[in-house]
Amino acid sequence: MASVRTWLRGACLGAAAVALMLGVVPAVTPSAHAQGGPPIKIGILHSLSGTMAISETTLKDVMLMLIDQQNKKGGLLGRKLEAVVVDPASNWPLFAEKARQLITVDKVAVVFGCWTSVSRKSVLPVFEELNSLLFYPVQYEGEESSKNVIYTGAAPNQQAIPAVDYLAANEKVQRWVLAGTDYVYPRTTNKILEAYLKSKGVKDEDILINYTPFGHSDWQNIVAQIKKFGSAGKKTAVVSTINGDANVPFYKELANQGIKATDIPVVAFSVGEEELAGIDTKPLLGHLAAWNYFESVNNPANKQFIADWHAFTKNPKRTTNDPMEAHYIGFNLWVKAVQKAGTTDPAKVIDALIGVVVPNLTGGFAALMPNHHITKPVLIGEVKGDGQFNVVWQTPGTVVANEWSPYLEGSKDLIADWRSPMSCGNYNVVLGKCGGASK
Amino acid sequence: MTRPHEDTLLYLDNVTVSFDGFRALNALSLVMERGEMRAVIGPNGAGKTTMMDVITGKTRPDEGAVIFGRDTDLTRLDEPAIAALGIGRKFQKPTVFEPLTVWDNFLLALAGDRRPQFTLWARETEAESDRIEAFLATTRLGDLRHRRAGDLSHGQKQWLEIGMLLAQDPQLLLVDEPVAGMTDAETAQTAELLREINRSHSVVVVEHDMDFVRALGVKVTVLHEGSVLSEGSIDHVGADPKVIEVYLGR
Amino acid sequence: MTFFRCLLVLLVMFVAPPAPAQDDPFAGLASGNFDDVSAAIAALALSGNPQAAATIGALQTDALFAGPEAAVYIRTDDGWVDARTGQKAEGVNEDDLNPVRVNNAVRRAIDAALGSLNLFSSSATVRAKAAEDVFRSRDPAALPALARAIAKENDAGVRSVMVQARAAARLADPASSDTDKLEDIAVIRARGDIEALGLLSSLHDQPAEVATAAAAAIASIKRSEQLWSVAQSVFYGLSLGSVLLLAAAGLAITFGVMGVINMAHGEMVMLGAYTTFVVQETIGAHAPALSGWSLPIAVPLAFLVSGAVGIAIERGLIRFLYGRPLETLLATWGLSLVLQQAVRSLFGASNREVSTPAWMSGAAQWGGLTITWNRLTIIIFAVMVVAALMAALRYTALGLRMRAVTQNRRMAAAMGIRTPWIDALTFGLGSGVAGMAGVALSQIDNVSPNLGQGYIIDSFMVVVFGGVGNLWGTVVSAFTLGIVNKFLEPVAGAVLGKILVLVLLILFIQRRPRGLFPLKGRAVEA
Amino acid sequence: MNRFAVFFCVVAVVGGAVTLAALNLNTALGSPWHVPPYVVSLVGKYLCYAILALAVDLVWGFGGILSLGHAAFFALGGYAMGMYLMRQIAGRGVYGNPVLPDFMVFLNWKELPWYWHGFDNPIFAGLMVVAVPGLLALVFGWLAFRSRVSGVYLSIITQALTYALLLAFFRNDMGFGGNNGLTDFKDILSYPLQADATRAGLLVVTASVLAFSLMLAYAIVASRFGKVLIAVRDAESRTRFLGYRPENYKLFVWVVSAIMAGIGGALYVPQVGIINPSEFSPANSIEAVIWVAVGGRGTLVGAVLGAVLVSGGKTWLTGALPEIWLFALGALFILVTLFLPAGIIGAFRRAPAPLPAPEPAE
Repeated sequence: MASVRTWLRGACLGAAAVALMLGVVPAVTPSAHAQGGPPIKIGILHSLSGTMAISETTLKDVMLMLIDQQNKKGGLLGRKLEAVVVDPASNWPLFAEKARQLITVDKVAVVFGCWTSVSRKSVLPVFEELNSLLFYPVQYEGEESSKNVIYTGAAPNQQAIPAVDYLAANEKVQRWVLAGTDYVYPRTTNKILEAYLKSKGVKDEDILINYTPFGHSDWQNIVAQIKKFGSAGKKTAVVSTINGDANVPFYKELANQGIKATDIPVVAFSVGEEELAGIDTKPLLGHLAAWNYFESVNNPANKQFIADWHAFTKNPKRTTNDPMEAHYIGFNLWVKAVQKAGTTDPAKVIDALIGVVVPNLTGGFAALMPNHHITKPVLIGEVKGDGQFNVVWQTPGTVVANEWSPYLEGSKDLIADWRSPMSCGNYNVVLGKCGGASK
Repeated sequence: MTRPHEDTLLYLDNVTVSFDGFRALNALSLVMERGEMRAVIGPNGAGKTTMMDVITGKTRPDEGAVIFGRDTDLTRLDEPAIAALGIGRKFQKPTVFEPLTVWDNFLLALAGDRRPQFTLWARETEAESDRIEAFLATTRLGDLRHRRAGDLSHGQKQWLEIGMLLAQDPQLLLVDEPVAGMTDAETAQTAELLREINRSHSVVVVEHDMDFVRALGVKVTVLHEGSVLSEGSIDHVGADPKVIEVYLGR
Repeated sequence: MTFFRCLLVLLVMFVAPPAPAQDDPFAGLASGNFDDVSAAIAALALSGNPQAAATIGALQTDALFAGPEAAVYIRTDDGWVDARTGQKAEGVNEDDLNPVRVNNAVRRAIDAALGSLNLFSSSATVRAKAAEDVFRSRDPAALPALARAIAKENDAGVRSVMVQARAAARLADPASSDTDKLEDIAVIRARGDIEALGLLSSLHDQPAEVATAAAAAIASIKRSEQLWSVAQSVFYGLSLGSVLLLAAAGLAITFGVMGVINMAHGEMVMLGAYTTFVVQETIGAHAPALSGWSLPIAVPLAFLVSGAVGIAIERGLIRFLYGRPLETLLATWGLSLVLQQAVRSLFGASNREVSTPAWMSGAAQWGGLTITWNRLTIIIFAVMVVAALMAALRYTALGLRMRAVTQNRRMAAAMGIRTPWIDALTFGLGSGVAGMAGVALSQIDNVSPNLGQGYIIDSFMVVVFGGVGNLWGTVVSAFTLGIVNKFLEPVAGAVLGKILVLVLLILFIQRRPRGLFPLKGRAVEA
Repeated sequence: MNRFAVFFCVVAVVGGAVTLAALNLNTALGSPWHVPPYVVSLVGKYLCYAILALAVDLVWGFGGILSLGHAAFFALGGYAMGMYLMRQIAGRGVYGNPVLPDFMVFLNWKELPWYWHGFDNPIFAGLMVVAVPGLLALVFGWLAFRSRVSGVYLSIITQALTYALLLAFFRNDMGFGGNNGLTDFKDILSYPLQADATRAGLLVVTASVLAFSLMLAYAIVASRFGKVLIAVRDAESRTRFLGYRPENYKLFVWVVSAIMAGIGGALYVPQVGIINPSEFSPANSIEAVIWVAVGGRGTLVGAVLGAVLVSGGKTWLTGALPEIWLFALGALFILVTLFLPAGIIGAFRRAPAPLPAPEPAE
């Protein structure tokens, strides 16, 4: 009973807070409804230099394209949209500084940005303090739900677990190498996968976990080790959470040591069209990737998107990838929510966002759930000779994100629900209160 | 290890140094008395500077011993420890502390506590100022006391360095080519200065300039290929056929 | 053709249950379902249809398309061909067609279907590869074909692979006799590589005698594997060392000999890699026949490009900063930012693909040693570059002048050597060598604007560890660091291994402050 | 570097910080005099960089030790502070664990590693801010200076040091949060970090520490110790023949500088809200050297000026010219070294007195 009472109290407080905000905010932004007002500013917080520029520059470009398209459609609420681009230079404290600058100096209505988890963690307190809104487009480790962040990338259960299921069912894999870069996303994903595989009866000796530093470029021993691990007489697969720069040398080594997908398939969660652009994929035929979008998806909306992208960048070879689709979805979600709320005020848009549904590029729909994550289909693709992926399997419908993994001890009792009255990112269903695990 | 006799200040015993097979010093032995001034001459590569390096601890010999005073083996000590024993050295190229003033150069050279925990808190004392004034007078740099040492002329730097050597108050001074690049007048003054110093200190002078050595009028050691070729008065060594061959024969 | 028929008949006896689309395997191919496609491939192989080989071959090269009403077409250079009839198909609208997609299961079915046929190919390499495929698939169905192929085979090498394949297939066949199996285990044991280990480990439910023999064979292979692994680690170490050496060789000139702390050295390497990319693209566009040669062509060009940029840097920047090594460090750091951003603006931020020519792909097995061709090529290339560099310094007039200038600038000038030009050329030489390193690195690493950043710290470590000013020191140091790293890695892990190497390096510099091979003599001491 | 410049700088730093803080707290949002909190935390960050720059100038400008790894001490101080702030979260993390930081909870750590104990106590944490960089500097410096590692060799091994620490802190097994580092801090000494007053307070504290460091550094270099240090910088072997032990002088100033950098890092963390291994990256250390070079090596005040100007320029350029700002920054470094060899302060000196080149690699 106590827990119910606490819940009620929390709910009341939450409702009161929302009411308070509703009461206060219009006074601050009286012109929100005015037609043809000054342009609506949109912050773009992606690294254009430094180590992450390689991935993030494209996302800046796709945002510019989406804003441009919206302006051609007449803008939003009768106002033009205006992009404010800054370069946080792959420097995590600079992300926080730039976020604060965008929100307080440039007064942007919303920010689209970040790639790495650490950059998101760095800006998170800023967005929460200033009650602003961030759309985060990259697949990540989960274990987070903030009121001020909309996660349009996949949580582990929207990418990793279906991929493992696919390999176990279709390739009869019994032995698993979990290879990753030593940072939080691979660590968490591998923790979840390890727990998941063990729950499916995989033994300890059939799981090999290996971590390498960022930008690891000499993969000779590790690939040889994988080969050796795969020679124990059981079908073996590699689940790779190797990050960014390290992938090219990894795949080159795989190709050279002759590890074929028909022998030891590698399924990757961080390798998309953009990464493959740096590799000759002919020796890698059949290695896999799990994403929520592939450029090769055959669908009118996607064809249109690709055509627009090529026209916008004036480069018919520019690839598209999963985080770009995430920004596409995120941007449309935001536009729809702003139209619904009739204002760009983040506090109201955040409330309006939940439940908004927009089409994705794979022929389905993305809905923003109360946990601030979106529903996504999971696609498994095999590498083709031309650097694209061939979709070989797809979840029948879309998957809802488990922002808190049920396979982790600390988070198995947590849920997030940003609707009032609960309005909590880490609600403990056992204790019945907001604010963390039961210990 | 035996010392030749009681008054010996410095005794190099059979010292050998080689660099990559090249013997810079070859079983060099040399004895110096307390209060003596000795000129060391020799052609390029004879081992003069290496000898100084060995005495001051910069280079460790492969073989042999260097005994200072009663029974201190210098080869076991490093430069600051040797300096603390009372051996001062002036380099061939004048090296003074260029960004510091003349005054500060003397201040750093003055005998005293060299440890950081002292210098961190040290204030200039009356006694120190007096002594610096005295050295300024000796080296005729009084008017330049507040100038940066780097702004001095070549000869002034040489004197400053010799003055700093005196300020250290060493028992033995090693002076490497003190008159290189000096005018004749400056050379004469320097010879005068060295003789004056020799009244209270033992001195080793390494020099090329024969006139200067003659002007000093002291015992001369001629080095050749890392060993002593000849020793004696300037006239004695000047008449030595081996010396003539080495200096003139090629 | 009779062999082919026989084989197909035999396959019928062993192959898995018939697929639903057996009546018309082509319809199965057009079904869009991977299981049906796999079944259709097997069925097509059995059907004796003369179009079977062409169709399966087209599937392998992504040239098979499915149209409406289960039509199946092959795309050829002269247009569309109906897969069923082999006739030219008219009026095919490409928009109606979908490629027949392939996944790993289909790929295995293709390999199995084509593999057995190729046992009788006229080319020895194709036969060997086919035998290897059978060895991997361990398919008992291939046994009769193998038996005939072995009987017919004249090439001893191919024959031994076929024997191994037969052993693998017989071991997987519950019908084989124990005597055969014991003999087979001996064959596999003799093969002794990682595939053999995998095969032996996968044997289950064998008679006691066979199981014992298998266990003994596994133990024996593992023992020899352990011995080989030392050699393998040495190879890995040499390979890593050669990469370090390439990256550091240019620096050994600019930093080691000239004393210029060039923080933009990594960018010279990057320029070399991008030159390789441009060369490859140009050749691909204008002279596709030469595309296998793009790397050798890129080597001198990369040398020239990076060398020219190096000379420009020396003339435009560094010559004003001689005698101020730390200012040089700062200015070249600024320069490296500019160069990175310039390349990013020019080529985009993402990776560029530099493909590996066929002669550098794959690996050779030598006893228990796997030697990848690209790594071996890079080792040889590194040694050649350094040898050429040493020869250039020692025997050419330019080298003589360079040494003269670095040893005694004033004297060299007095002798009529134009020292400013020698400085520029020396710097250009070091930069050019870095550019050549870039060609090699494009084969194993990302070609991105950040490429150089990853090597700059390692390069300085190598030069300093070896002893500044000593090219031999750099060589020894690069290979030492490479090998130490590769022996530490399996024990301590990749990250800890690298940290350990760094800590050892710091401690080593304390012991020997001038590196492995310090320059001695009074000139240095003064 | 004279008394007046230092005095002026101290007054400017402290006075400026107090004014900013006062304008931030005591003016209304719409007032033209209002200083937004964004500026307060930005200036606070610059001043932390200035402390690091000062530390670099002390060893490089006066001791001739070019450290390409000083950011390591900065980051270590930052981590010590970060660990304290992490322990302060206590139970308010997303998992509500009363002891373990969030990153340990989701990596399934069961208990706090031993080296995290004590950091809940601000005094202990403060001690560690000083002790960890200080001890590392002591051990490293004792080894390096005793064996007379100098010049580029020393620069390269300082770089190796910070690179090794970078790799080590990236490892999740180390228990410092891996790549994500430590973040999501709530409060410091029970003051909420997101409050304007706390920010303003931190700014004033940082300014005071910078002022104190500046005065301390000035006191050191103006003493007889400082003269010996300059002598060591320009003619190390000469000082040995005078009987000084350069290694002891270098070691002292090296440790002082490391501690200074550590304190700078400790103040930096609560103001930017995150500490992670990229602070160890060699590029950061090089950037600190560049601040000093731009401002003027061996001038103390120049280091402060350089840090603030270059960081300020970076803030402005990354916003104003996001696509090409690296060109501008790179060009700035090149132009400064070519045309202002003695830095900005040096350019304003009466007589051009470029620093003599240090001894060639010994």
